[in-house]
Amino acid sequence: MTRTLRTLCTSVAAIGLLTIGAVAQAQDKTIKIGALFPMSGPGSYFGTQDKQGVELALEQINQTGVNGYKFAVHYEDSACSPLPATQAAKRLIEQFKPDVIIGEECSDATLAVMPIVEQAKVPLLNAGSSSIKITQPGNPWTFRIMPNEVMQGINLAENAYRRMNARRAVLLFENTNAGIGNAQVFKENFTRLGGKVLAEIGFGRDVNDFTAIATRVAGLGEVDVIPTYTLEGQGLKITQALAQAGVTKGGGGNAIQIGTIWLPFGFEQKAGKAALGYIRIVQFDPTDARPVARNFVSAFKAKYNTEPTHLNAHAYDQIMLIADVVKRGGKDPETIREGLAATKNYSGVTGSVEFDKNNQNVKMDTIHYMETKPDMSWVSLKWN
Amino acid sequence: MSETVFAQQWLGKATSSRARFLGYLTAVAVIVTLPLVFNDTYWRTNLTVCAINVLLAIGLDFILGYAGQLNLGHSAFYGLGAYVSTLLIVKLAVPFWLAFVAGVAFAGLAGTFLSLFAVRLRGHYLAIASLGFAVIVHQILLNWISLTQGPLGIYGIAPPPALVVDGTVIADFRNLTAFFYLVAGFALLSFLLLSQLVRSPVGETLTAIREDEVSAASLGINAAAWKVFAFGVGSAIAGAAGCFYASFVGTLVPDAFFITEAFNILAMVIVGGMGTLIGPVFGAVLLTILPEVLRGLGDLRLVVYGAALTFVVLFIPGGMAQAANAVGERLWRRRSA
Amino acid sequence: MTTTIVLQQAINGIVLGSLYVLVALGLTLIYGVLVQINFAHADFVTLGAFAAYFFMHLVGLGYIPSIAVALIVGAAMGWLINASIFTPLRRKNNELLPLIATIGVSVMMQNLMLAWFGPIPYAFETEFSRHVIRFAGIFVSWQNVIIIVVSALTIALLYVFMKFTFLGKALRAVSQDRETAGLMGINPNFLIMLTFVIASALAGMGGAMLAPVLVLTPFAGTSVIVKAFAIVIIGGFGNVEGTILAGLIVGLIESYTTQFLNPGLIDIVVFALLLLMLAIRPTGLISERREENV
Amino acid sequence: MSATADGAAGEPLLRTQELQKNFGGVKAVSEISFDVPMGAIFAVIGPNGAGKSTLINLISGVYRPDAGSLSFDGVDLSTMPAHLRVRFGIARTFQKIRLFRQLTALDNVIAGFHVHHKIPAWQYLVHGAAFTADRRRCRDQAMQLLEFVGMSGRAHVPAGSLSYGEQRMLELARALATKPRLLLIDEPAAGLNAAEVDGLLDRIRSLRHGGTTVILVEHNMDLVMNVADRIMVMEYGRRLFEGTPAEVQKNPAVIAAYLGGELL
Amino acid sequence: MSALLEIAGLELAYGQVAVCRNISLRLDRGEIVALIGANGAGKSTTLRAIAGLLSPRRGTIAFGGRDVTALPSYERSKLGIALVPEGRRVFPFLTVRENLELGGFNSRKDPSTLKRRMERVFAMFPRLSERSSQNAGTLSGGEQQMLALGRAMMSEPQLLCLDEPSLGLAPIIVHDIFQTIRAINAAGTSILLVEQNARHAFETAQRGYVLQTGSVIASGSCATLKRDPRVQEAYLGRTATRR
Repeated sequence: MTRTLRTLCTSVAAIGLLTIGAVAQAQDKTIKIGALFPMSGPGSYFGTQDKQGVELALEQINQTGVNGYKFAVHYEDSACSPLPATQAAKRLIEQFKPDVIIGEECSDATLAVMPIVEQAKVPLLNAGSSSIKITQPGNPWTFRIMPNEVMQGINLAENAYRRMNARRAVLLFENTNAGIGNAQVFKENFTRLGGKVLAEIGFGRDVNDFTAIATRVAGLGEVDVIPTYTLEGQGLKITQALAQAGVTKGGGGNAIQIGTIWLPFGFEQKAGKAALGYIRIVQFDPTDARPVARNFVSAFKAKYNTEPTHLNAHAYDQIMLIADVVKRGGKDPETIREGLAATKNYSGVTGSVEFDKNNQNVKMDTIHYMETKPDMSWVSLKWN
Repeated sequence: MSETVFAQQWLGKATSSRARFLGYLTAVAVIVTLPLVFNDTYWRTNLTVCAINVLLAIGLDFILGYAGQLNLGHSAFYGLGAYVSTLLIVKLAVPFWLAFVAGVAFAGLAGTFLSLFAVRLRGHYLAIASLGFAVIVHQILLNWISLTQGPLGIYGIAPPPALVVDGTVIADFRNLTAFFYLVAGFALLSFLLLSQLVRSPVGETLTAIREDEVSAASLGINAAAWKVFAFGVGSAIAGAAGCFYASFVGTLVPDAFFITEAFNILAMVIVGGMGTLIGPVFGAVLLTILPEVLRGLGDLRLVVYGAALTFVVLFIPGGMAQAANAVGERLWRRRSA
Repeated sequence: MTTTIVLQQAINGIVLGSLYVLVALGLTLIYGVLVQINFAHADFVTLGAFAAYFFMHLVGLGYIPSIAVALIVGAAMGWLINASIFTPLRRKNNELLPLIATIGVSVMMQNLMLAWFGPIPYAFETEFSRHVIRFAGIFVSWQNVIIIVVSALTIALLYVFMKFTFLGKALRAVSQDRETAGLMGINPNFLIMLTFVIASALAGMGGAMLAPVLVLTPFAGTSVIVKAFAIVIIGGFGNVEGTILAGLIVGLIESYTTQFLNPGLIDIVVFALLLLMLAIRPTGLISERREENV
Repeated sequence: MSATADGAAGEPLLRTQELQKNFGGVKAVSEISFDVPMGAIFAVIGPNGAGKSTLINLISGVYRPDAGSLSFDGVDLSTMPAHLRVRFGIARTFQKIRLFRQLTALDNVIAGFHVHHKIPAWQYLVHGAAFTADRRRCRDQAMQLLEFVGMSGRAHVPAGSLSYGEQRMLELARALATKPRLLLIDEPAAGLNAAEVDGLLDRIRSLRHGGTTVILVEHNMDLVMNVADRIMVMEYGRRLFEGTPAEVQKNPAVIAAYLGGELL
Repeated sequence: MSALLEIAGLELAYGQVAVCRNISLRLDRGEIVALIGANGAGKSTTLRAIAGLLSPRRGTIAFGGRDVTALPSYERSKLGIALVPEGRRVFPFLTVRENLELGGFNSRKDPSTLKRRMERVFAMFPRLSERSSQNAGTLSGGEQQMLALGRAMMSEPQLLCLDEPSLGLAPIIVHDIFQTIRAINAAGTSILLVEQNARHAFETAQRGYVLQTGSVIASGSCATLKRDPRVQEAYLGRTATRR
């Protein structure tokens, strides 16, 4: 029985190795990119969109290749959770032997994967996790092109206090690593400046009806800003509920929702009138006039027949940055790591990239502020 | 139910003590050779995950298959073991093995507590009560941020300290193989002890309770006490699995112990064949490896997993133990014919 | 001010509660007749929500007809799962096997829906979502009015069906004593099937009603089902009146916990109540108890 | 032959006083008082539904009395849980057979030794010499008990597959494994054929010779009249009459109520 | 008279445990036939098989000349077999009226017939009429027995099977019940009666079958059976004569 099982496992493993090996050896000079995306469960919200961006980028760079290199991507489902992410990362490293890895979205998963890539000496390029721990202390093999929670939080708090003259805030956040982390940074900085946080309302991802929360916010009296940290789905419900309760501008109130880069472009259209006045940081602005952004938007629309989101854009940028590193001489994990670290003023769809000593992108042009107008269009606030 | 009976008879009774000894010898041999056969870190990781899941499955089987208590909240004890040991190590710098003992004890006590509370409940009421307990534990881990870090998680949890005798390192648990030997060895030991226990009068007592509590009471069996005992033992084993999980993955977030995890463990027990100890071992291995093997199927992997689970329940309700039994019986018949 | 808030939260709680009732009623009916738990019930809710969404968007007949469509889709799924899982397993007379099988079905359905519908939340807007009635500081959206009205109507219809029709009485008879019901000329298998169809139709319809409230993804039903289990237990397994009462109570707990404590604590409060119930009245709010015959 | 005379002199083994048990307003047992002397065979008869089985359930501890008291060998049983009563020496069989259907006949009997294992707890985990000896002892004694009820040939058959008569005998053997001082037997002859009833009768007699006190609930008059020292007749939960077999057979009220008047 | 019910060579078992080995019996239209025997002899099991609650291992059951062995209980009910099961088995959380209505489930599409039948049952048992809106579980034992009987009569069966209608009831009520049974029979319903109370059984039935450990050991008119020593033996055990 046991022997049969072992044989079975071995043969299954062998088949797995063969298939992956076949893909890997199809081309001689290939940069192998491993992608750790959540593709099952609720986290597949990220994975599906990430994959679109990656596919578009691959299509573009593989037309000509870079320095004679083609690019191959192998996806593993890391499920937005530490253990599955660890398993996926190890499988990726063992069997696909990537030159560089991109992903995860969820901070827990990214943090769990970091020691593994460090041990395997494969660079990890992250664009979706905001936890400060990823780059502080971080490790030499992990890079992040997205502004972390502290960068966003400080910036948001200062702008809320100084430019919006907000003094009273209510924090709404999902009870996740990212939700709590972002809310805490905002709170610290906002109160440091002299603002007051009237309530911190955290909720699980399984909360559906936000009328009760909106009612509670409405009962708190005058509120100036409502920093909101949720994903698209719950975000829509919150915005509508706050408007219904007459709290926010969209519902005839005075409060303004503000937030970080979590929400996709098109959120306002989905939310409708309720989103009026919403001010948020976006990393990807589809109205961006730079050619790189223009090309991306049109290519994306052509391929998928839909507007790209920031997730699409981030994934696209990750691949394109790797291509840029390869162009600058990267050809294996070590040289790609060095290349990434040496990146100066790389201009991507979501802004420019330059890493500090902790491998955190420090370019502040990745933080744009947008305000939602009555016709649901965006206006850029140029607050940086 | 009758399918499980046959499985129990064939697997439980037909084995002489010599055959059992050979079985354990084989098990040791298999455990020793497995990491040598699978010599990449990915498969070695899976092996360790298998061993952790084996612990969870045999613990649940002891509660469910032997004492007949429908426990849908096994993930709670798993999580408590993980968090208690880790918090002791991280916050109070308690040595690993002491924290391990504390984690196991705490999980066991939690199981005892739940069982004491739920001892009057039967069948689906117990099922939902334990499910409710698991929801509450998960939510506490999630919301008591000042203690558990909640969803922020605990990172960089160290593996158990290396085993050093006279200044020589015998086993360094940063090494995957050593870690696998540790967990698999512990699982084997737990299996051995449980198997001794169920082959002692305790086994008959628990079976008697599972079959008919009134009748058991008429023989002087204190059903409530034994059910609490079984629950305590099963949840303590889950606590041990939790301690290993934390030090193995190095990262601890409450969502790892969401109630779906309890369903997974339950599925391992059922697919393996509940009421036999060996069945859930194979059930755990199969259901740990299956999703990994199915990775090639991409998006459809969990569809196939769900279908496989349904299929097993519909067509092999006694699980792998029943299937093995059927095959064994056929072979035996052929030989004797 | 405070009274307004308390009142407003009561309304919020009742809206949510009536949705929970729709989902939990199905579980209770199935439990009453079959003494079985259907874990895939949650996914019928999700499927109903998607059915309503696609009917609205592809056929364009508006929200109300889409509720009916969701109901039919739910009913069909109920029939299917009864025929494929519960009927074959009934002979095995085991309380665990169908439960595990439905976990398998649930995993399968969720991931099939994920493959078809994708993970990105659908914005389910109805013609009633954005119209809000305001009165003396209280606000209710038309959508919520519809939820309350349709839920109340459904519950009333179900009550009439159970209380005044032959089939409904037969159904209650089957849940109390399947064998004796057979002696009356009632085909228990037909009624078990009917129970499943009704329960799942309620789930499907619940889905259509929940869709504008839920974050509509293939995993939407899961967020409701755990609470539905709690409601079924608090109300007393198989007890329809108890389930309705418990559903409303849980809805109110949710809104008042949000108001006065923290939404993160909702599940703790609900399940603490559940455990408390089990400790003091293991048979639920409205008790039906029989002595064991030795 | 009759042990009544000797037993009556000393303290009774079981004494019940004004026992009462209601089920939803129905008095299943009401104001029942009787003494069972040491070494006696005490039969309870009465029509179906008279409350006999409820009485057995009260004595064995499945039910708690709503009023009244019962004491065993001077110990008050009223609030003692069923499993503890076994340790004091009360065992029983069930009217509706309740065996562990999935266990073999032998294992059913071995389960009956629950209160008689005397091995250090650690030996449950590490099976040492004491454990092996205990196992062997239980096995041997269980086989003896199976032999006593005439089932030594069926030791390895799952209880659920035994015939009706065999199941009744197995329940008896299992109850005897607890080494009772007082054995409660609930309708042991139901479903048995004449030969089996004869065998049962012999076994009950030899139990008494072994010093076991027996309370027997039975319809089979042949059995009852032949083994019982005293008979209590119940009807509607109450005691109708108590006396020796001869007195019972002569009592017109008993004949009218139970035996159906003109038939005998 | 023609045979309404004819059973041949019935073998019945619960799981692997055989309860009835070889039961053959016959009941003519208009008759009351009693099945007697000690507890555990297989009387109730035989009734359950006739009503279709237990499928036989072997043997046939014919009703009104038609083989019904393979029919489920609800189909047999439609043919005119009704069983008042042991322990009454009323639906405890349905009202008395609802219980009765369900008894007439087969005629549910004919409200006027149901109404007529219900009035007849209420006339038979006025107590039920007084308690018609009460839950059946709250009735006393005697009232539940009346309800069970009335419920069975709601289908106006050709054959009424009664399983120990006197169980646990006070003498006065037992008397009433048996009077009603005789009245029902006089109105044309054939009755198969399992009864432990020998006097009532023999007073009520015309013929009887005596069962012992799952086999018929004697049969004949009640008058002859009463005097048959085998009957006393099977029913009550060999009486004290042997002492």
